[in-house]
Amino acid sequence: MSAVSHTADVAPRTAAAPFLEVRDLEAVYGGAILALRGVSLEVEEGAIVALLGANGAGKTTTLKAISNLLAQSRGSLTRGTISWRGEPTTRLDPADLVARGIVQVLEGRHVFPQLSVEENILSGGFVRRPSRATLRADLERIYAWFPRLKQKRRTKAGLTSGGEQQMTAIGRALMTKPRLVLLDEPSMGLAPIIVEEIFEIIRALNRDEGVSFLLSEQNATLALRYADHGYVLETGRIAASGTAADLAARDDVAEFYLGRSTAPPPSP
Amino acid sequence: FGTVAPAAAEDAKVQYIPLLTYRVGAYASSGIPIWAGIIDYFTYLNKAEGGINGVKLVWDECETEWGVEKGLECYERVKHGKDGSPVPILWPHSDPIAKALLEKATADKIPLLTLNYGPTESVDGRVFPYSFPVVLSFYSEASTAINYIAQVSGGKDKLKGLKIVTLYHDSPYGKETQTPLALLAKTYGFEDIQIPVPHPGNDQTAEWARIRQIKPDWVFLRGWGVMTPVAIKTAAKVGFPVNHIIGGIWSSSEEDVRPAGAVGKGYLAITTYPAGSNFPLDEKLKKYVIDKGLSNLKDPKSFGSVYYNSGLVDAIILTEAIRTAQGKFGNRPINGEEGQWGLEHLDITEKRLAEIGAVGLAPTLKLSPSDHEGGGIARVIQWDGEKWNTVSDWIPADTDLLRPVILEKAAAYAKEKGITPRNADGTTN
Amino acid sequence: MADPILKLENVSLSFKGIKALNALSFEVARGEICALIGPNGAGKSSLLNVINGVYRADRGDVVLDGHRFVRIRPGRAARLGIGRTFQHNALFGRLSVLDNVLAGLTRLSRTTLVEHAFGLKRERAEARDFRRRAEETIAFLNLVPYRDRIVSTLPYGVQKRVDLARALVARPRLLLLDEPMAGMNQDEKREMSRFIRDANATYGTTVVLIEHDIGVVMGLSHHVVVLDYGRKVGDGSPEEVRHNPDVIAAYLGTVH
Amino acid sequence: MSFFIETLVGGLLAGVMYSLVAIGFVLIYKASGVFNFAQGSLVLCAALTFVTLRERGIDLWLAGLATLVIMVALAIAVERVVLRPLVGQSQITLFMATLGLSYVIEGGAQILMGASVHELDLGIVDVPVEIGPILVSQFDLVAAAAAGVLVVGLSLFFNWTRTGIALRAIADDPQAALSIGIRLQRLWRIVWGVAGFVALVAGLLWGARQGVQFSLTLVVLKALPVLIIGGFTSIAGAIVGGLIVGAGDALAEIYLGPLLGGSVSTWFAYLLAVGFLLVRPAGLFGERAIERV
Amino acid sequence: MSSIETGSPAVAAAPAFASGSPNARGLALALGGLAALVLFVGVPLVGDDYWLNAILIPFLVMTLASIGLNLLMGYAGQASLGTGAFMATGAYATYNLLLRLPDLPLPVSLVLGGLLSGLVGVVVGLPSLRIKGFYLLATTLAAQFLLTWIFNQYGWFSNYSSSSSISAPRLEIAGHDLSSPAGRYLLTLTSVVVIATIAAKLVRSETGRTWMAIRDMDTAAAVIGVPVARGKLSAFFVGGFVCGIAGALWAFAYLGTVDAGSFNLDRSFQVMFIIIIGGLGSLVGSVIGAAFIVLLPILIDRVAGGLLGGAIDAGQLENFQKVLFGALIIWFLIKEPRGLAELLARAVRWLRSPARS
Ligand SMILES: Nc1ncnc2c1ncn2[C@@H]1O[C@H](COP(=O)(O)OP(=O)(O)OP(=O)(O)O)[C@@H](O)[C@H]1O
Ligand SMILES: Nc1ncnc2c1ncn2[C@@H]1O[C@H](COP(=O)(O)OP(=O)(O)OP(=O)(O)O)[C@@H](O)[C@H]1O
Ligand SMILES: [Mg+2]
Ligand SMILES: [Mg+2]
Repeated sequence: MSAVSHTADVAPRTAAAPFLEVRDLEAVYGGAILALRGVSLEVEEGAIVALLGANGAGKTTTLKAISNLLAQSRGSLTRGTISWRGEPTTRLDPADLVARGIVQVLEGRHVFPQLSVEENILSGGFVRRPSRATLRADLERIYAWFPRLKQKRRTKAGLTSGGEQQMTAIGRALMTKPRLVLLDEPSMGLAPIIVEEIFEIIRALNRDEGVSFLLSEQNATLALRYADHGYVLETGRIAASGTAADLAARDDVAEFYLGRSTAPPPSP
Repeated sequence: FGTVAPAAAEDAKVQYIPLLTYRVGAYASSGIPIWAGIIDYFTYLNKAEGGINGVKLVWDECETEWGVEKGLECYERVKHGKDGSPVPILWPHSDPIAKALLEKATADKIPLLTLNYGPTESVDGRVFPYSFPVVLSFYSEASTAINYIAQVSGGKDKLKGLKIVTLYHDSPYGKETQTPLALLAKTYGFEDIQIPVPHPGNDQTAEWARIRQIKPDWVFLRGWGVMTPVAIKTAAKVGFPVNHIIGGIWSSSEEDVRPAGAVGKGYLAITTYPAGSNFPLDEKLKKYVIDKGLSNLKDPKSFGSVYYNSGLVDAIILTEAIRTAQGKFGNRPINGEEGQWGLEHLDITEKRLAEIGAVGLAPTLKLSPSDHEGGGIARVIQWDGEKWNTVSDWIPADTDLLRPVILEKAAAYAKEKGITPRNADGTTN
Repeated sequence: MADPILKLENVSLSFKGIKALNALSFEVARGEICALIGPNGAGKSSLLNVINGVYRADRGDVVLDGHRFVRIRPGRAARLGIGRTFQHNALFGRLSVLDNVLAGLTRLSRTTLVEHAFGLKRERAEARDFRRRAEETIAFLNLVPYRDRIVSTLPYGVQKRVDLARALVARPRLLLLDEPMAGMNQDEKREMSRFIRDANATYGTTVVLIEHDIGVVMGLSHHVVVLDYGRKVGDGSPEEVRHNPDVIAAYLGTVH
Repeated sequence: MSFFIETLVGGLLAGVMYSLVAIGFVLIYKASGVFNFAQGSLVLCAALTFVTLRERGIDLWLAGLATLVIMVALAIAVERVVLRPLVGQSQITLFMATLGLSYVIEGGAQILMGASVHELDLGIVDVPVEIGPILVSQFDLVAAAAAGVLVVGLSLFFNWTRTGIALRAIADDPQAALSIGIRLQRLWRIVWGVAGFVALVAGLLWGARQGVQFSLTLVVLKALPVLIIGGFTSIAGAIVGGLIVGAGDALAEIYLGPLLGGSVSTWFAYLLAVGFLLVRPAGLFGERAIERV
Repeated sequence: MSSIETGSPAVAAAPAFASGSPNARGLALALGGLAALVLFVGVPLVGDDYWLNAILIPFLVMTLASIGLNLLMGYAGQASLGTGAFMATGAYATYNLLLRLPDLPLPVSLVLGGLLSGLVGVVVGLPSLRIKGFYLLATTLAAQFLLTWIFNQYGWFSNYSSSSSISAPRLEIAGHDLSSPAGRYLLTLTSVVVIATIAAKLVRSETGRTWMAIRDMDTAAAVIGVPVARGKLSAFFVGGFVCGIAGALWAFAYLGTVDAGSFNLDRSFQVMFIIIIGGLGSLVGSVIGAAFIVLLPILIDRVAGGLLGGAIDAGQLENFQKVLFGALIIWFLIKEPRGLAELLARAVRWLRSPARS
């Protein structure tokens, strides 16, 4: 695993405590639907980790479990632990997690529809209580990445196109200056050129600022090209894991994951 | 199922009196002193006189919030009495509840006692044997107000050409005075203008703007609850002289004027039970109830207030009716049918009032099967910013003029419902 | 084109002065699969919205099967046989998969409220018929295991398939698909492509689809239209479009 | 003519009194999309606390301050006990919870402070003044000024401060708001606290007008058409809506009342509201629901 | 206590409430039959006046009204605070039909009264074609206030009674007098059962699906060809119809005499609260919700009165009860935000699960 070394403003980490450690998660929705059946994974500091799997495999659920947003969809953890730099996080408020550096980009169009695109992006910066000038500068950086958004800055986000909303959501999350980004299907609904751009941004942030990423992505080829490490989920379990290069090369994974198998839906 | 089991406890030496109260909701502040007056009088009777002829009083409360649905539930709950002691007489303590219970109570033979409210036509006891709108029916209330105006204007002939606005709570209660006022206006030649105020009446800007446009000589205020103080305040705001507003019987308490503050000074109102705590009865109450810490009154300031005194009057009428019934049926708990007899033969004389210590507090009252009102007179009081002062003598209503209308209505009701009215002496043929 | 089922003539649409569609004209031939591609915010979804009446064009006409419209209401469009899926799921979230698909048949219903209330014979017959058709479509799209699940609890990809089922069940003549394969992996995209191709082949449904995966577009469509800033910047066979340098610069980035 | 103007002015000023109540609704609606059924109870609670303190002989300003502290404490409790366990639930569920809350607040306030009626004297003179040919209530002028200050302040707060933007974000999409670290709980405490403050202002002015008693909770009824006309999400709308409703009611009562027999003000404002909505389906200033497909 | 012979539509109705898989059908039918026997024969035999007059009849009528609103708001998603107005329309219409066309049998007058109320519903629903969500409340509120005002204001509707109230004419069906508590109970129960059965049928039909589609996403519904306008208006019609019948029963079977004030905004809110706490879009929820909102306060009152009566001040006791009731609402919502019906369903699932596995 090639964790790129860096010197950014990361708290000195104790040798033993891993960056993000997820152990044996079991999650249910509505008290009945078992969505995760013992998922364990790790993200090392400065790594890009891909989470792969078919529809309904449990990727979104895993990410929401980490960011403590499961309760919002009437889900809950029934087993397992999550720790972040050695500290258990399951009892923390989602806002605390963001303050500590974990942010999630939700799947789908989760923008604030009545706020303008610019207000949407700015709202991501509030946790840090930055000065007006810093906020402005950060905003400009997002606009530099997604020029389309600058054109749309005064439009209500709810009225913009699907892709514009997706960019807004990503930009808004990056405004929190995270240490670990949980990206749920970042490429969904984006034009190829923007997808490329997003992965370049991921790589740049990772390289220059040591930001770590855990991304759920359907475009496995692309994801494995940028990731260091990967996990393949199937019906709520880890079916395979390894370095990105290994996974990409493994025939059984390609067969199993990109091949003919359709995941049966979990029984309620 | 069964909730109350009327065991045949013939020798029960207690009389059960259910109280339908409203201690929560929009009108609670008016009700609280009333129950205090009633309960204090009951306590006094039990402690000082050993009940009524040795029959002690027991009571419990059922909350109605002044509303029909809850009132009905309470009625069904209490109507069979308690522990074998029947219900002699029931206070609905709410005009809509009284109207809703009219037929049911008749069927169940439980007399409804409504002091200064209730369905007016039931003054005719021949058609309505179980409803007793005693002392001052709404018709009499309207008439006494007009007669007071006549009095201060210098005679009934001076009513001619006056403009009198009636500002009323837009409810069946409020509408009751429309018919008598129309008739009185026709008779005396004043202009009768009716303006409703929608419930609850906490903003009357529009209504008073209209009054200001009309420039009436008098405003007859038939309020209830918060509507009264708001009317007084708004009148002051549009510059209408408060001493030309006459409040109806349910706009005549401290609770009605105090919230209006200083501008209420000079406001007039009709009453049958004056405020004051210097009646001989009050001495007795103090001795046996208040000073012993047994009073139901939370706020000692309300001792002697209009509503507290009305509770006393209510309790006096009810207990005297029971006493009357006991005179015929024996000194034991009375049931509804007997209570009805007691009410129809009630005669509270000046002498009896003196014994009770309530001369000047409660009116004399004589009822009969054909007259369930018995009074029809009232006095006018005026607020001086601190307390009420009586400013008129007892003023009678134009009973001769109004009674025929009431009888007509009662007859129509009898016809609609297929009731054969009783004879004037209460017998049926 | 000999017999276009859909023809747009100089269609323009703007929001607060921003042009979402700019004098756009093109044709879709009967029975073809036409792909609509273009950068984000190019106006693709807005175009579908104009075709089935969710938006009203400022200028220009839509010619549908020979009928010319300045303005068409969504309900009318549906009755004319236009089916539609949505970019972001617009399923009836609290209904089951089966009920969602059945709702797609509503426009074919001939029964009345009274018949529904009392369960009269005609209603029962219709309900049976609808049920059969819905089950068929559910089976066709491999949704059987999910049939009784409440759709809002389904994974995103499955919801997309339900959306397709809801649109397909009433056998539309023209099917408008807005990114039907977003959020799916290669395998699932292949499967979806097969469904679309089958529908096109079996029922002769004309398909207009928006898709960002250029691989899918190349494999599936007969005809590609490229939009940028509300204008048409390319129109032709997949091969032609793929090598169009403008398209590469504005949309594809590197060649895939 | 001067009578017409006088009626109009009287109506406008009366309308502002409703705005005061409506603002409380807007605040909470804007920040959580919830119609707060308990707003009337907050008004009662604030006024009752204030008079009770005053009757114990506490100085005017001190009593106001103490009441404010109590309202903020109440807000914190509401957030902790009611809102927090219901995070992420539908708005209709939260609406229902506010009904439960209204029972608790009303009952609780009356347990502690009794159900009798209290006079409230703010020391504002309530004698009409003549401005030219027309008569205007001084008290209403004061109320209007208070409402004006509130509206300007709160509008600025919502549109220009970070907290304001964050609050609007929560109403739009609570889950997304949580995901980017907006502190829902803290912000809810803030809005409910501010709503408590607005309730205090409304409670004082209404209480001075009609006495402090249970009926205060009923003033919210007239705030409904105000909200609808102005738009649930607009603070400025609450004022404009109030003016329209107040003037409409007064004029209808004068010119329509005699024809129809009075009490037209019970429904007139709502009919007016329907008329406005047919032209602008989200009220005059409300945010239109966004449905992009 | 007199009990009255009736046919037993309840047997047919029972499955409406006992939804379940086909293999549970037999059991459900048997249970339904038993329930019908208890409700139609047992209760009138043993129930005393208090239970019938003060508890069961109002509970049943409120159940009916909430079924009406649930169809409109829970299924079709059209929020309404006009329930009181629809109820008043039903009551006043039925009253005038009975008064002016005395030859019409009671059930016919009831249904006609309901139909009139349904038509009023359609008129009230017209703005829903343009106005959505909370703002739609404005039209229903306008109807609420305007209609009750009209009934109160114009004497014709109450046959010029002095207090604008209407009172029940003799209630009878085919010569059977229904004015005893048991008779009125049976009349109400039969109406509720019949209408609930129809409602259950309706919501599972094309109409019900149309309503729910409109509720969940009306733009998409329009695009796929769901008749949105017709669906909304039919929901207003059916909702108005059911509430209208509930209003007539409220007036004649329950109170005996009412004025428009009994159908005020509080009533509308009360019905709305019933369906929210019971469960939006659940007919069973309407029943449970009505029990909660109508019966729970009485229960609390009786229990608290029994335990503490006399011990503490009566006013305080009332306020404590209020607090307790409010707290219970909040507590149940926290336990199950989607309503008591969902809570019940969960409990049933939980009870079944060990048996099945
Ligand atoms: N709110 C919910 N209620 C009930 N079940 C849910 C809910 N959300 C997800 N599920 C179930 O949990 C399982 C895992 O879903 P999840 O969304 O995590 O999958 P995913 O891997 O992200 O799929 P996709 O690629 O389609 O987004 C699925 O079977 C799904 O049906
Ligand atoms: N209702 C609306 N109000 C205002 N602007 C709108 C509206 N609908 C679309 N737009 C604007 O029109 C432009 C085109 O939007 P559209 O959704 O059609 O794009 P698209 O091509 O589908 O993009 P994507 O691939 O990202 O979905 C966008 O910039 C969007 O902001
Ligand atoms: Mg997912
Ligand atoms: Mg799009």
